[in-house]
Amino acid sequence: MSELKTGTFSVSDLENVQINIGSIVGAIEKTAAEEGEVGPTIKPNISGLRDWDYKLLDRYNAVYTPMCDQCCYCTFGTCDLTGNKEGACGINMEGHNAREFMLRVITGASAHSGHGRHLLHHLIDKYGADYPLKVGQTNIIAPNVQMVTGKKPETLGDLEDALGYVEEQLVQLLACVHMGQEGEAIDFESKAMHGGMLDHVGMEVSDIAQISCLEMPKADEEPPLSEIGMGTIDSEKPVLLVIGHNVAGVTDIIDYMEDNDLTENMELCGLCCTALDMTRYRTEGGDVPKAKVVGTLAKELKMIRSGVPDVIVVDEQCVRADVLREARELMMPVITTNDKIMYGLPDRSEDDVEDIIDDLKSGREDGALILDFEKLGEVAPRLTQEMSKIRKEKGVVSLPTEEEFNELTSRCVHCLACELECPTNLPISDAMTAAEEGDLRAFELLHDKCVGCGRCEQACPKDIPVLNVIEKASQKVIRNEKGKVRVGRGQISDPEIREEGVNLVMGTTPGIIAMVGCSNYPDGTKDLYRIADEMLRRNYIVLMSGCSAMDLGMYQNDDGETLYEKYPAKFQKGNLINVGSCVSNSHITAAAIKVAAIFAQRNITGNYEEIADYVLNRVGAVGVAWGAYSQKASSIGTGCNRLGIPVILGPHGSKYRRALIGKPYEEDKWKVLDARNGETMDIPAAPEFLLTTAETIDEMMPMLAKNCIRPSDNNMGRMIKLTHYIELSEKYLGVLPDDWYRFVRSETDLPLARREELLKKLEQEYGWEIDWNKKKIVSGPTSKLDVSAQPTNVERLCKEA
Amino acid sequence: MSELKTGTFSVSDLENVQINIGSIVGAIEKTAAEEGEVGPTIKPNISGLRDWDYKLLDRYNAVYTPMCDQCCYCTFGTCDLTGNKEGACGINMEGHNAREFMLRVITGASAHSGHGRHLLHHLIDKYGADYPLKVGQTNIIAPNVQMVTGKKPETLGDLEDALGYVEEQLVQLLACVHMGQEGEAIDFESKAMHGGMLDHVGMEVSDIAQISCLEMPKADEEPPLSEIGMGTIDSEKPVLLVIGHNVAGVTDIIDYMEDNDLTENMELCGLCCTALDMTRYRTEGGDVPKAKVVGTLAKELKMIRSGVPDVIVVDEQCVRADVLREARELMMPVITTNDKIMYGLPDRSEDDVEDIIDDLKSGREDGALILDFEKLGEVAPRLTQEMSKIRKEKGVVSLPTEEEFNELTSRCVHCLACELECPTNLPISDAMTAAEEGDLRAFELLHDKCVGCGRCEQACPKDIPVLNVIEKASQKVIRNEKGKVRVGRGQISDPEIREEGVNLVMGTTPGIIAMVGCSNYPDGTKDLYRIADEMLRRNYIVLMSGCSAMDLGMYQNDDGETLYEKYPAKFQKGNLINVGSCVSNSHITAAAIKVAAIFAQRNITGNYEEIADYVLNRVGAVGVAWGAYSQKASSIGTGCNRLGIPVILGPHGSKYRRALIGKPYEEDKWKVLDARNGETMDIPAAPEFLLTTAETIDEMMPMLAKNCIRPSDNNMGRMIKLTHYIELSEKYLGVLPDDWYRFVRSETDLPLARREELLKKLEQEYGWEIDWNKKKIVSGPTSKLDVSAQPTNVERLCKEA
Amino acid sequence: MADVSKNLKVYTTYGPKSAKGTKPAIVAKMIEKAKRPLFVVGSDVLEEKLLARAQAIAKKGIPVAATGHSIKGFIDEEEVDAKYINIHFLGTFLCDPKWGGLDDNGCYDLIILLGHKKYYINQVLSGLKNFSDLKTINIGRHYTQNATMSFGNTTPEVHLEALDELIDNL
Amino acid sequence: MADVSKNLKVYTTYGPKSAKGTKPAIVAKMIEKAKRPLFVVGSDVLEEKLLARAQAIAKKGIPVAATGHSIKGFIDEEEVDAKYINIHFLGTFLCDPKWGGLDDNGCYDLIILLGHKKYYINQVLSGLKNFSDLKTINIGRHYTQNATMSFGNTTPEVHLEALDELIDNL
Repeated sequence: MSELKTGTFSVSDLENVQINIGSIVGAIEKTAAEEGEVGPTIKPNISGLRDWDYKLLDRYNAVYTPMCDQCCYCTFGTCDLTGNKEGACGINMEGHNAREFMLRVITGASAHSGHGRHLLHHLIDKYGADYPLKVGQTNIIAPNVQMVTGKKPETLGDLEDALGYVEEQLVQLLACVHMGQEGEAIDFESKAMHGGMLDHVGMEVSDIAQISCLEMPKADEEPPLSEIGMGTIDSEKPVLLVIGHNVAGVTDIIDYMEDNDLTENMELCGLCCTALDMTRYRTEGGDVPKAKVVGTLAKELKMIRSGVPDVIVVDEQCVRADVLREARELMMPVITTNDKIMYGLPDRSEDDVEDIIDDLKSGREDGALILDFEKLGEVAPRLTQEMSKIRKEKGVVSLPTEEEFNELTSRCVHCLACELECPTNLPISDAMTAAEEGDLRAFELLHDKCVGCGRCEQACPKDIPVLNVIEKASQKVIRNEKGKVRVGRGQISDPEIREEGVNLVMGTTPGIIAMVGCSNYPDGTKDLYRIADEMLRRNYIVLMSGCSAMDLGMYQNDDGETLYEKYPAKFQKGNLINVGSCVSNSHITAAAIKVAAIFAQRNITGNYEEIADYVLNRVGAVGVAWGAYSQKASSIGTGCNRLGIPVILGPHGSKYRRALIGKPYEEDKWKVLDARNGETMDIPAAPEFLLTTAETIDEMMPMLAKNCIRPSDNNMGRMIKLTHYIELSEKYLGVLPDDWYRFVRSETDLPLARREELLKKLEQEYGWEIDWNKKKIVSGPTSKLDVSAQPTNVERLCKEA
Repeated sequence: MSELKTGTFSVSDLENVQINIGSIVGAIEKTAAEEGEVGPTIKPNISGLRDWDYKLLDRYNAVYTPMCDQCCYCTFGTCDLTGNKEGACGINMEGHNAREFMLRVITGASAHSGHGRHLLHHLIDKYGADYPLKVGQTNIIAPNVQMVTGKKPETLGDLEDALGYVEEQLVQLLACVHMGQEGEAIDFESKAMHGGMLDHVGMEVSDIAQISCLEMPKADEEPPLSEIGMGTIDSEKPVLLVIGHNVAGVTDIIDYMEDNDLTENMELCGLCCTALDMTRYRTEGGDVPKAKVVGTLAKELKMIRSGVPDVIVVDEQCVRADVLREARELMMPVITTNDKIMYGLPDRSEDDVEDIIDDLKSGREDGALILDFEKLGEVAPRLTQEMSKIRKEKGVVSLPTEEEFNELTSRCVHCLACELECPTNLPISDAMTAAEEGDLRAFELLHDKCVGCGRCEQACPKDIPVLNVIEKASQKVIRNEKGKVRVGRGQISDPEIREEGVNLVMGTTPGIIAMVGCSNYPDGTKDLYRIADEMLRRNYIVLMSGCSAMDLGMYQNDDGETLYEKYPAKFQKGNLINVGSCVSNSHITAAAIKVAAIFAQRNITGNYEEIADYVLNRVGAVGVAWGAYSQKASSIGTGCNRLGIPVILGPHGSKYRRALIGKPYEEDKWKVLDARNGETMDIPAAPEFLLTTAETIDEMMPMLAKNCIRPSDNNMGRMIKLTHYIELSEKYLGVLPDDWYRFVRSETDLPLARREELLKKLEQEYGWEIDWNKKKIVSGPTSKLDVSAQPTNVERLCKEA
Repeated sequence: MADVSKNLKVYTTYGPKSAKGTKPAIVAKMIEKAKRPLFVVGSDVLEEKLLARAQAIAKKGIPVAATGHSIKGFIDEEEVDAKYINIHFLGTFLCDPKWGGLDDNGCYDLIILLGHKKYYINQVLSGLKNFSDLKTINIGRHYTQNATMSFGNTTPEVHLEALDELIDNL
Repeated sequence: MADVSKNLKVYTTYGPKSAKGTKPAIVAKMIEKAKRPLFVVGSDVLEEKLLARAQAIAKKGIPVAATGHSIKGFIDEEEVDAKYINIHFLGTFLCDPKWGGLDDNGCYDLIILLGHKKYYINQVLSGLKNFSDLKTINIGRHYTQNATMSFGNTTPEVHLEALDELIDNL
């Protein structure tokens, strides 16, 4: 085959030439021109959206809380940077922490887009590059991809272009982590924002690829429910446990089980997002999920230690590094299926199925690496059947007996080492004391609060397997861990956006609360339930994803109902949506982008800045990563931030090292332009941060309501939002908030039922002038009510700037 | 324009269709099939070369020396891993350190390939994608690219395919850094190897792109010499200083200066690899370099503090983070030119040249970001002219006066804080004492040993600007810092390989010593001179690159000659070569690959394992990164390691956290197969490590000779190598090495001059049986001499395995 | 006398700089000497016995920044000047010399902390340690490396005793 | 008496575990008690005054691992059992229970270190601390966190005095 070189060819010259079209498709420039209007930033490079970032960072300052005072990147070091000192390369504490934060963001983004690349290779192999993307009722198949890369993907193959861009940019950013690159914190911040944006493109690619190929629900308004919880697993049956985030290989297991009538004879259950995605597999149209969800990362060690699984299959991300070591103790073979996690196991991908099964069931090998999914599909379920028999025969036990339990609790010397080592400083010592006295309630409480990390055991000078003690004590609770989680639905459809968009933008739907992130909650999983229930009752739209979506399904109200059963699942006020797994988080930003596209008719193609500006000023959405934990959570959050969506983290989130916090007392920072004429408008400080932490759910409740306020609210919307802010503050903090009056532009913004009382306060406490006859505010507010104003932070978008 | 989708098209159907050929070229699969033989690993993914890595790691064990006992990646942490404890995610100290090492490797690889991507975009923009690659007399334009990706690039555009692969893989590796990915250290090690291999592809792309377009020397056997040293800069003229690694923008400055007859009126000088590459620009064919080299990173702060530069232009990599802060103090405007380093400066790329110059010379702005190189080309030299006048008028002074100097040295309270903070623990306090007494020699000595990091100043409780004191005291020495460095020549040509390959493989040229890496020497720069001179006199080929290449040129012998002047520059025994800048390191691995390709006629295309196996067993090369420092050095070294080239680091290199060290006492590890028949052969422990450190040059000398020994040496080669090993050990350690006898297979392996003496030792000390009549060894040796044996570690390469 | 100045063991470290161990009497003296002290309480202060002590300290005339939802414990208290603020915001503002304080009367010069999650307050203090010159004293139950001074790790009983001693000395 | 057990200040830290400060007399006792001590010297030991002490210690019958090029200082000494080895190799082998020692007589149980670059030996010790149970004592002039025990940071004079005291006690 000869090669085409650059040049001008007439097609007739190309007789008898075979062009390998398959590999060309991705390379043909689908110039955005075809798509109509085009924005100025197609595939922006690192500096492409720096102006926008600087606007955000000018108002929302980077606040650093280092996790370590030293830098150990290069061999000039370690350098002590305490007190913002400079290290050997001249970097100071601010710069280094900004860099560290960026590194964590791009690590998260790489996890998602690396996952996407793996999945895409696999799906293109299986379905072909021209397999059409199908994500439900929408004209905007991939809002993030289109906004960032300027291209509309239509086939699997089209997604390669977007991933190629993401990969190129991520490498540019990783290059910046090198010694002697960026010197100023603010430019590391802009780079972190860039990484966050890329993350949403990578996530979107991953999720729409699998939605399209794997018959997952497609913008389904009522996807089925799936069982969740350790209590739902029938341990009498052979149990196959899968752990991770990449469902590619698991689909082969499901198919094999169905083809061989194994579905009823064994349990297939999963931890983390692979579990969520398993339940999405072939449930398009409402089919029953093919597997059960055990729970989140926090259940990994607990589930293994329970001794219930007979075989473990892992893929990638959020898989404990000690799975093999732990499973070995309990005779559970481990199969690794992805080159990101290989555990040093022998590669059996090319070997005979019988040989593999034989080596594993005989115990000659602890586990195997199988990169061939068809082989995996057969080996895993068959091995599970075999191991179940063997393990039952051998009487493999895991948790301590009653007797051992008593010995263990009395062995505790109450040195508190476990508590000080525990990420959450849980009162283990007191629970030991109580248990010794026969009271297991303290341990049952710990079971929920415990993130299952096992550091307590590493710290214990008496070698007490603390986690086993907790789990043993909580057997009753665990047996009742039976909940429901709604299967992930993917995107929000165009009709839904069309209907609900106006309410969101005008503020009559008070806001969107998106609960994402990991299960590293400061005070147990029930808090999620409290947040969601409170906000749903107040008609907020609540979006869930990933670990949060799972944990929310673990709690039942007094009627035995989970919130998924209690609330409907449309994109509509008072509805509760599970978008899906970790990579489905892209649909949350996508929803905001689609509001701009569909409701406001903004061009999104290559038009990041305008859309982010729109979202920041008009879409009342707040992200919550209450159990913030992994690097992915930092990249998801940062991607939201660049798009103008504020995010609240739980207290552990302070360990991301940096927040983005505004200063309401800096008056000059709270201004926007009116796009109609370029005039400056005062706005209240909302959102008052892009990334911050809260200590408790009670503290966060009013923060949620307050930070759904946007400059563009009409008076009905502002009134509703302010009402919730005031009510939540009074309910959870017991006080009227200090700054409630700052959100009042006119008397119509005031909560209807309390208008008179609040007008009085405005007069007496804040010196505003009130016309009591008309019950109107005469003077006082700093921001004006002008429903037709078009708030923007971007000068070029103003008509007469 | 309509889109071509996947499918089969007959060309005649495509009437009236315009195909955008330009963007297709890169995508057309140049299947390696066309290139003749193809190896099994075209574009290997993470697990693609795992078997090979495991072979290496089985013999060369990963040895961890953590820089920190904690992990602070995620918000479950910080976790204390001391004593190989497990953290919250289950990772232990080994796993975490392997991960940390891998992260540093891919950071280095990203710096190089990110640099390559930037450069390639720029050069394609300027020269077109079909611009032919020209690297000198060779049929293998890009050995690393061809070996790894299975493709032979011929044009600039072809390089994009290789970079795309590198970027995809680097993102896969960064994904593995995420919490909950790889759990076992050994697989992180294999991933690190992968990153190192990718690095050499990325470097090669970068360097051959610039060699081709920028008229750099092309495998030149005698490139010109360039001036080097702070003493060569005429500070009376306006001085423009460039810092970094990416010469793209600087070429525009050079062109502008020439076009406007500024060359004689001002000094253009550079620090780090940008400086080296400046001297390569348009010196193809022997032209005089267009600029001077100041020196390495270690000179950055010193050069700025000297007050000599009038304007500073920075690009990327190894640029101190405090350049802007330091330059501000001395009224030197700073221009950033690359989005990897922007220092928070306003983007003036779109602004008028006059406005930019005006804002900078008036001091209204400290600096500017200019991403438009044409504009940069004009602004930088013009501004330099202006600033020179202004700064002279204002009498900007930098270093302390005599009086201030005396005050400063007497202010010292000798608390030793500076010494303990100094990366090298230099005796600053004693030098202060001596200086107080009028003796500056101690400071002059420090000036060479000091890496110019400035940590001493951060530590000083008395706020003494220690570095200024050192520099002031060393003015006499600095004025004499005038050396020569040979301009980087790029690749080794095919004819050179053809001629010298046989000597190298048979061992009659005792070995290649490749001195790479940064200027973080444990005992000053002169050590480099000592190594090179010693090995050159012994007929080793010495290859230099990057910072080492520069520092070597700073030393003159008693005749006032640098080694570059003393030794010729062919690829031939006893020759001294500078391949070029940091990215030119790829030519060192390329030389080894080419020996396999040209001398041994091995197919290299997609054939990594076989080539690495060849190099490990037959090519006696040792890398030295004596000043190991940046993350790039770790990736360069690791890329060498995977290819079977051992690397020795200076003591600071221990802070890379891990070494790869063999255990000579584990006898079963020192065996290879004979490819002729698959039989096992005993080999001596050489190379006995892939990565280790040495404390001093004296210690390293015999290590160099010993680790050039290869199983394939014929008896002449072995004799020569052993002679050097023994001589160097006796010369530098004073002893006959303990293990010299292990390298003896027959009496012909013994150094000729000492055969009898050594035979006696073999008999008396080691119990070997000697036939004294024939002066032959009868029994004793563990490895056999068989010159036609074909040592290999790869079973499949054996004829009858 | 409750000796809370011992057991400064850290389970992980931020770097070489660590809070000094301190005693109730010393803390009392420092508060006396401070011009603008601020008592920053977290939600864990709502535990009954701790709350009583916190209220008592507040009643000595030290303004209270009630973080988390701790303000609930101070609403109906006479003589207590307490305001809600998010601790991460507070940490940010405290590094800003332009901040007017909770009452617009200017910056604080001494921060006393009680009732916070250890890992959380240690992070907030990491910011203050690195980016301000503010003196911070944690009188909570766990040693926090990033404060200027801190009580050591203690049992709840010893801790309450120490707080009582502090109150007596104010 | 030279008090080298003070000034354990670290300028950067590896983590919460740190070498105990120690005194010459204690070191002497530990060497006495050890079954297989090994005296590991680095190239800085070649400085004249230090070398004299190192030789004196070696002559007390402790086998010497001479790292760097320090072997030069022990070649012609009687009663000294010194062998060259690279310190990074030595650190590796010491973590391997299968290693036979420099003389094939088995593993060591106590490592005494002198004359190394601080940053380098601290790294090697980091490996031993994390991956072996070996006791290590640095009697060099700088406090090294990663040893089991270490002299503190001292002046050269005090350091020599301490070494003399150690020799006297052996």
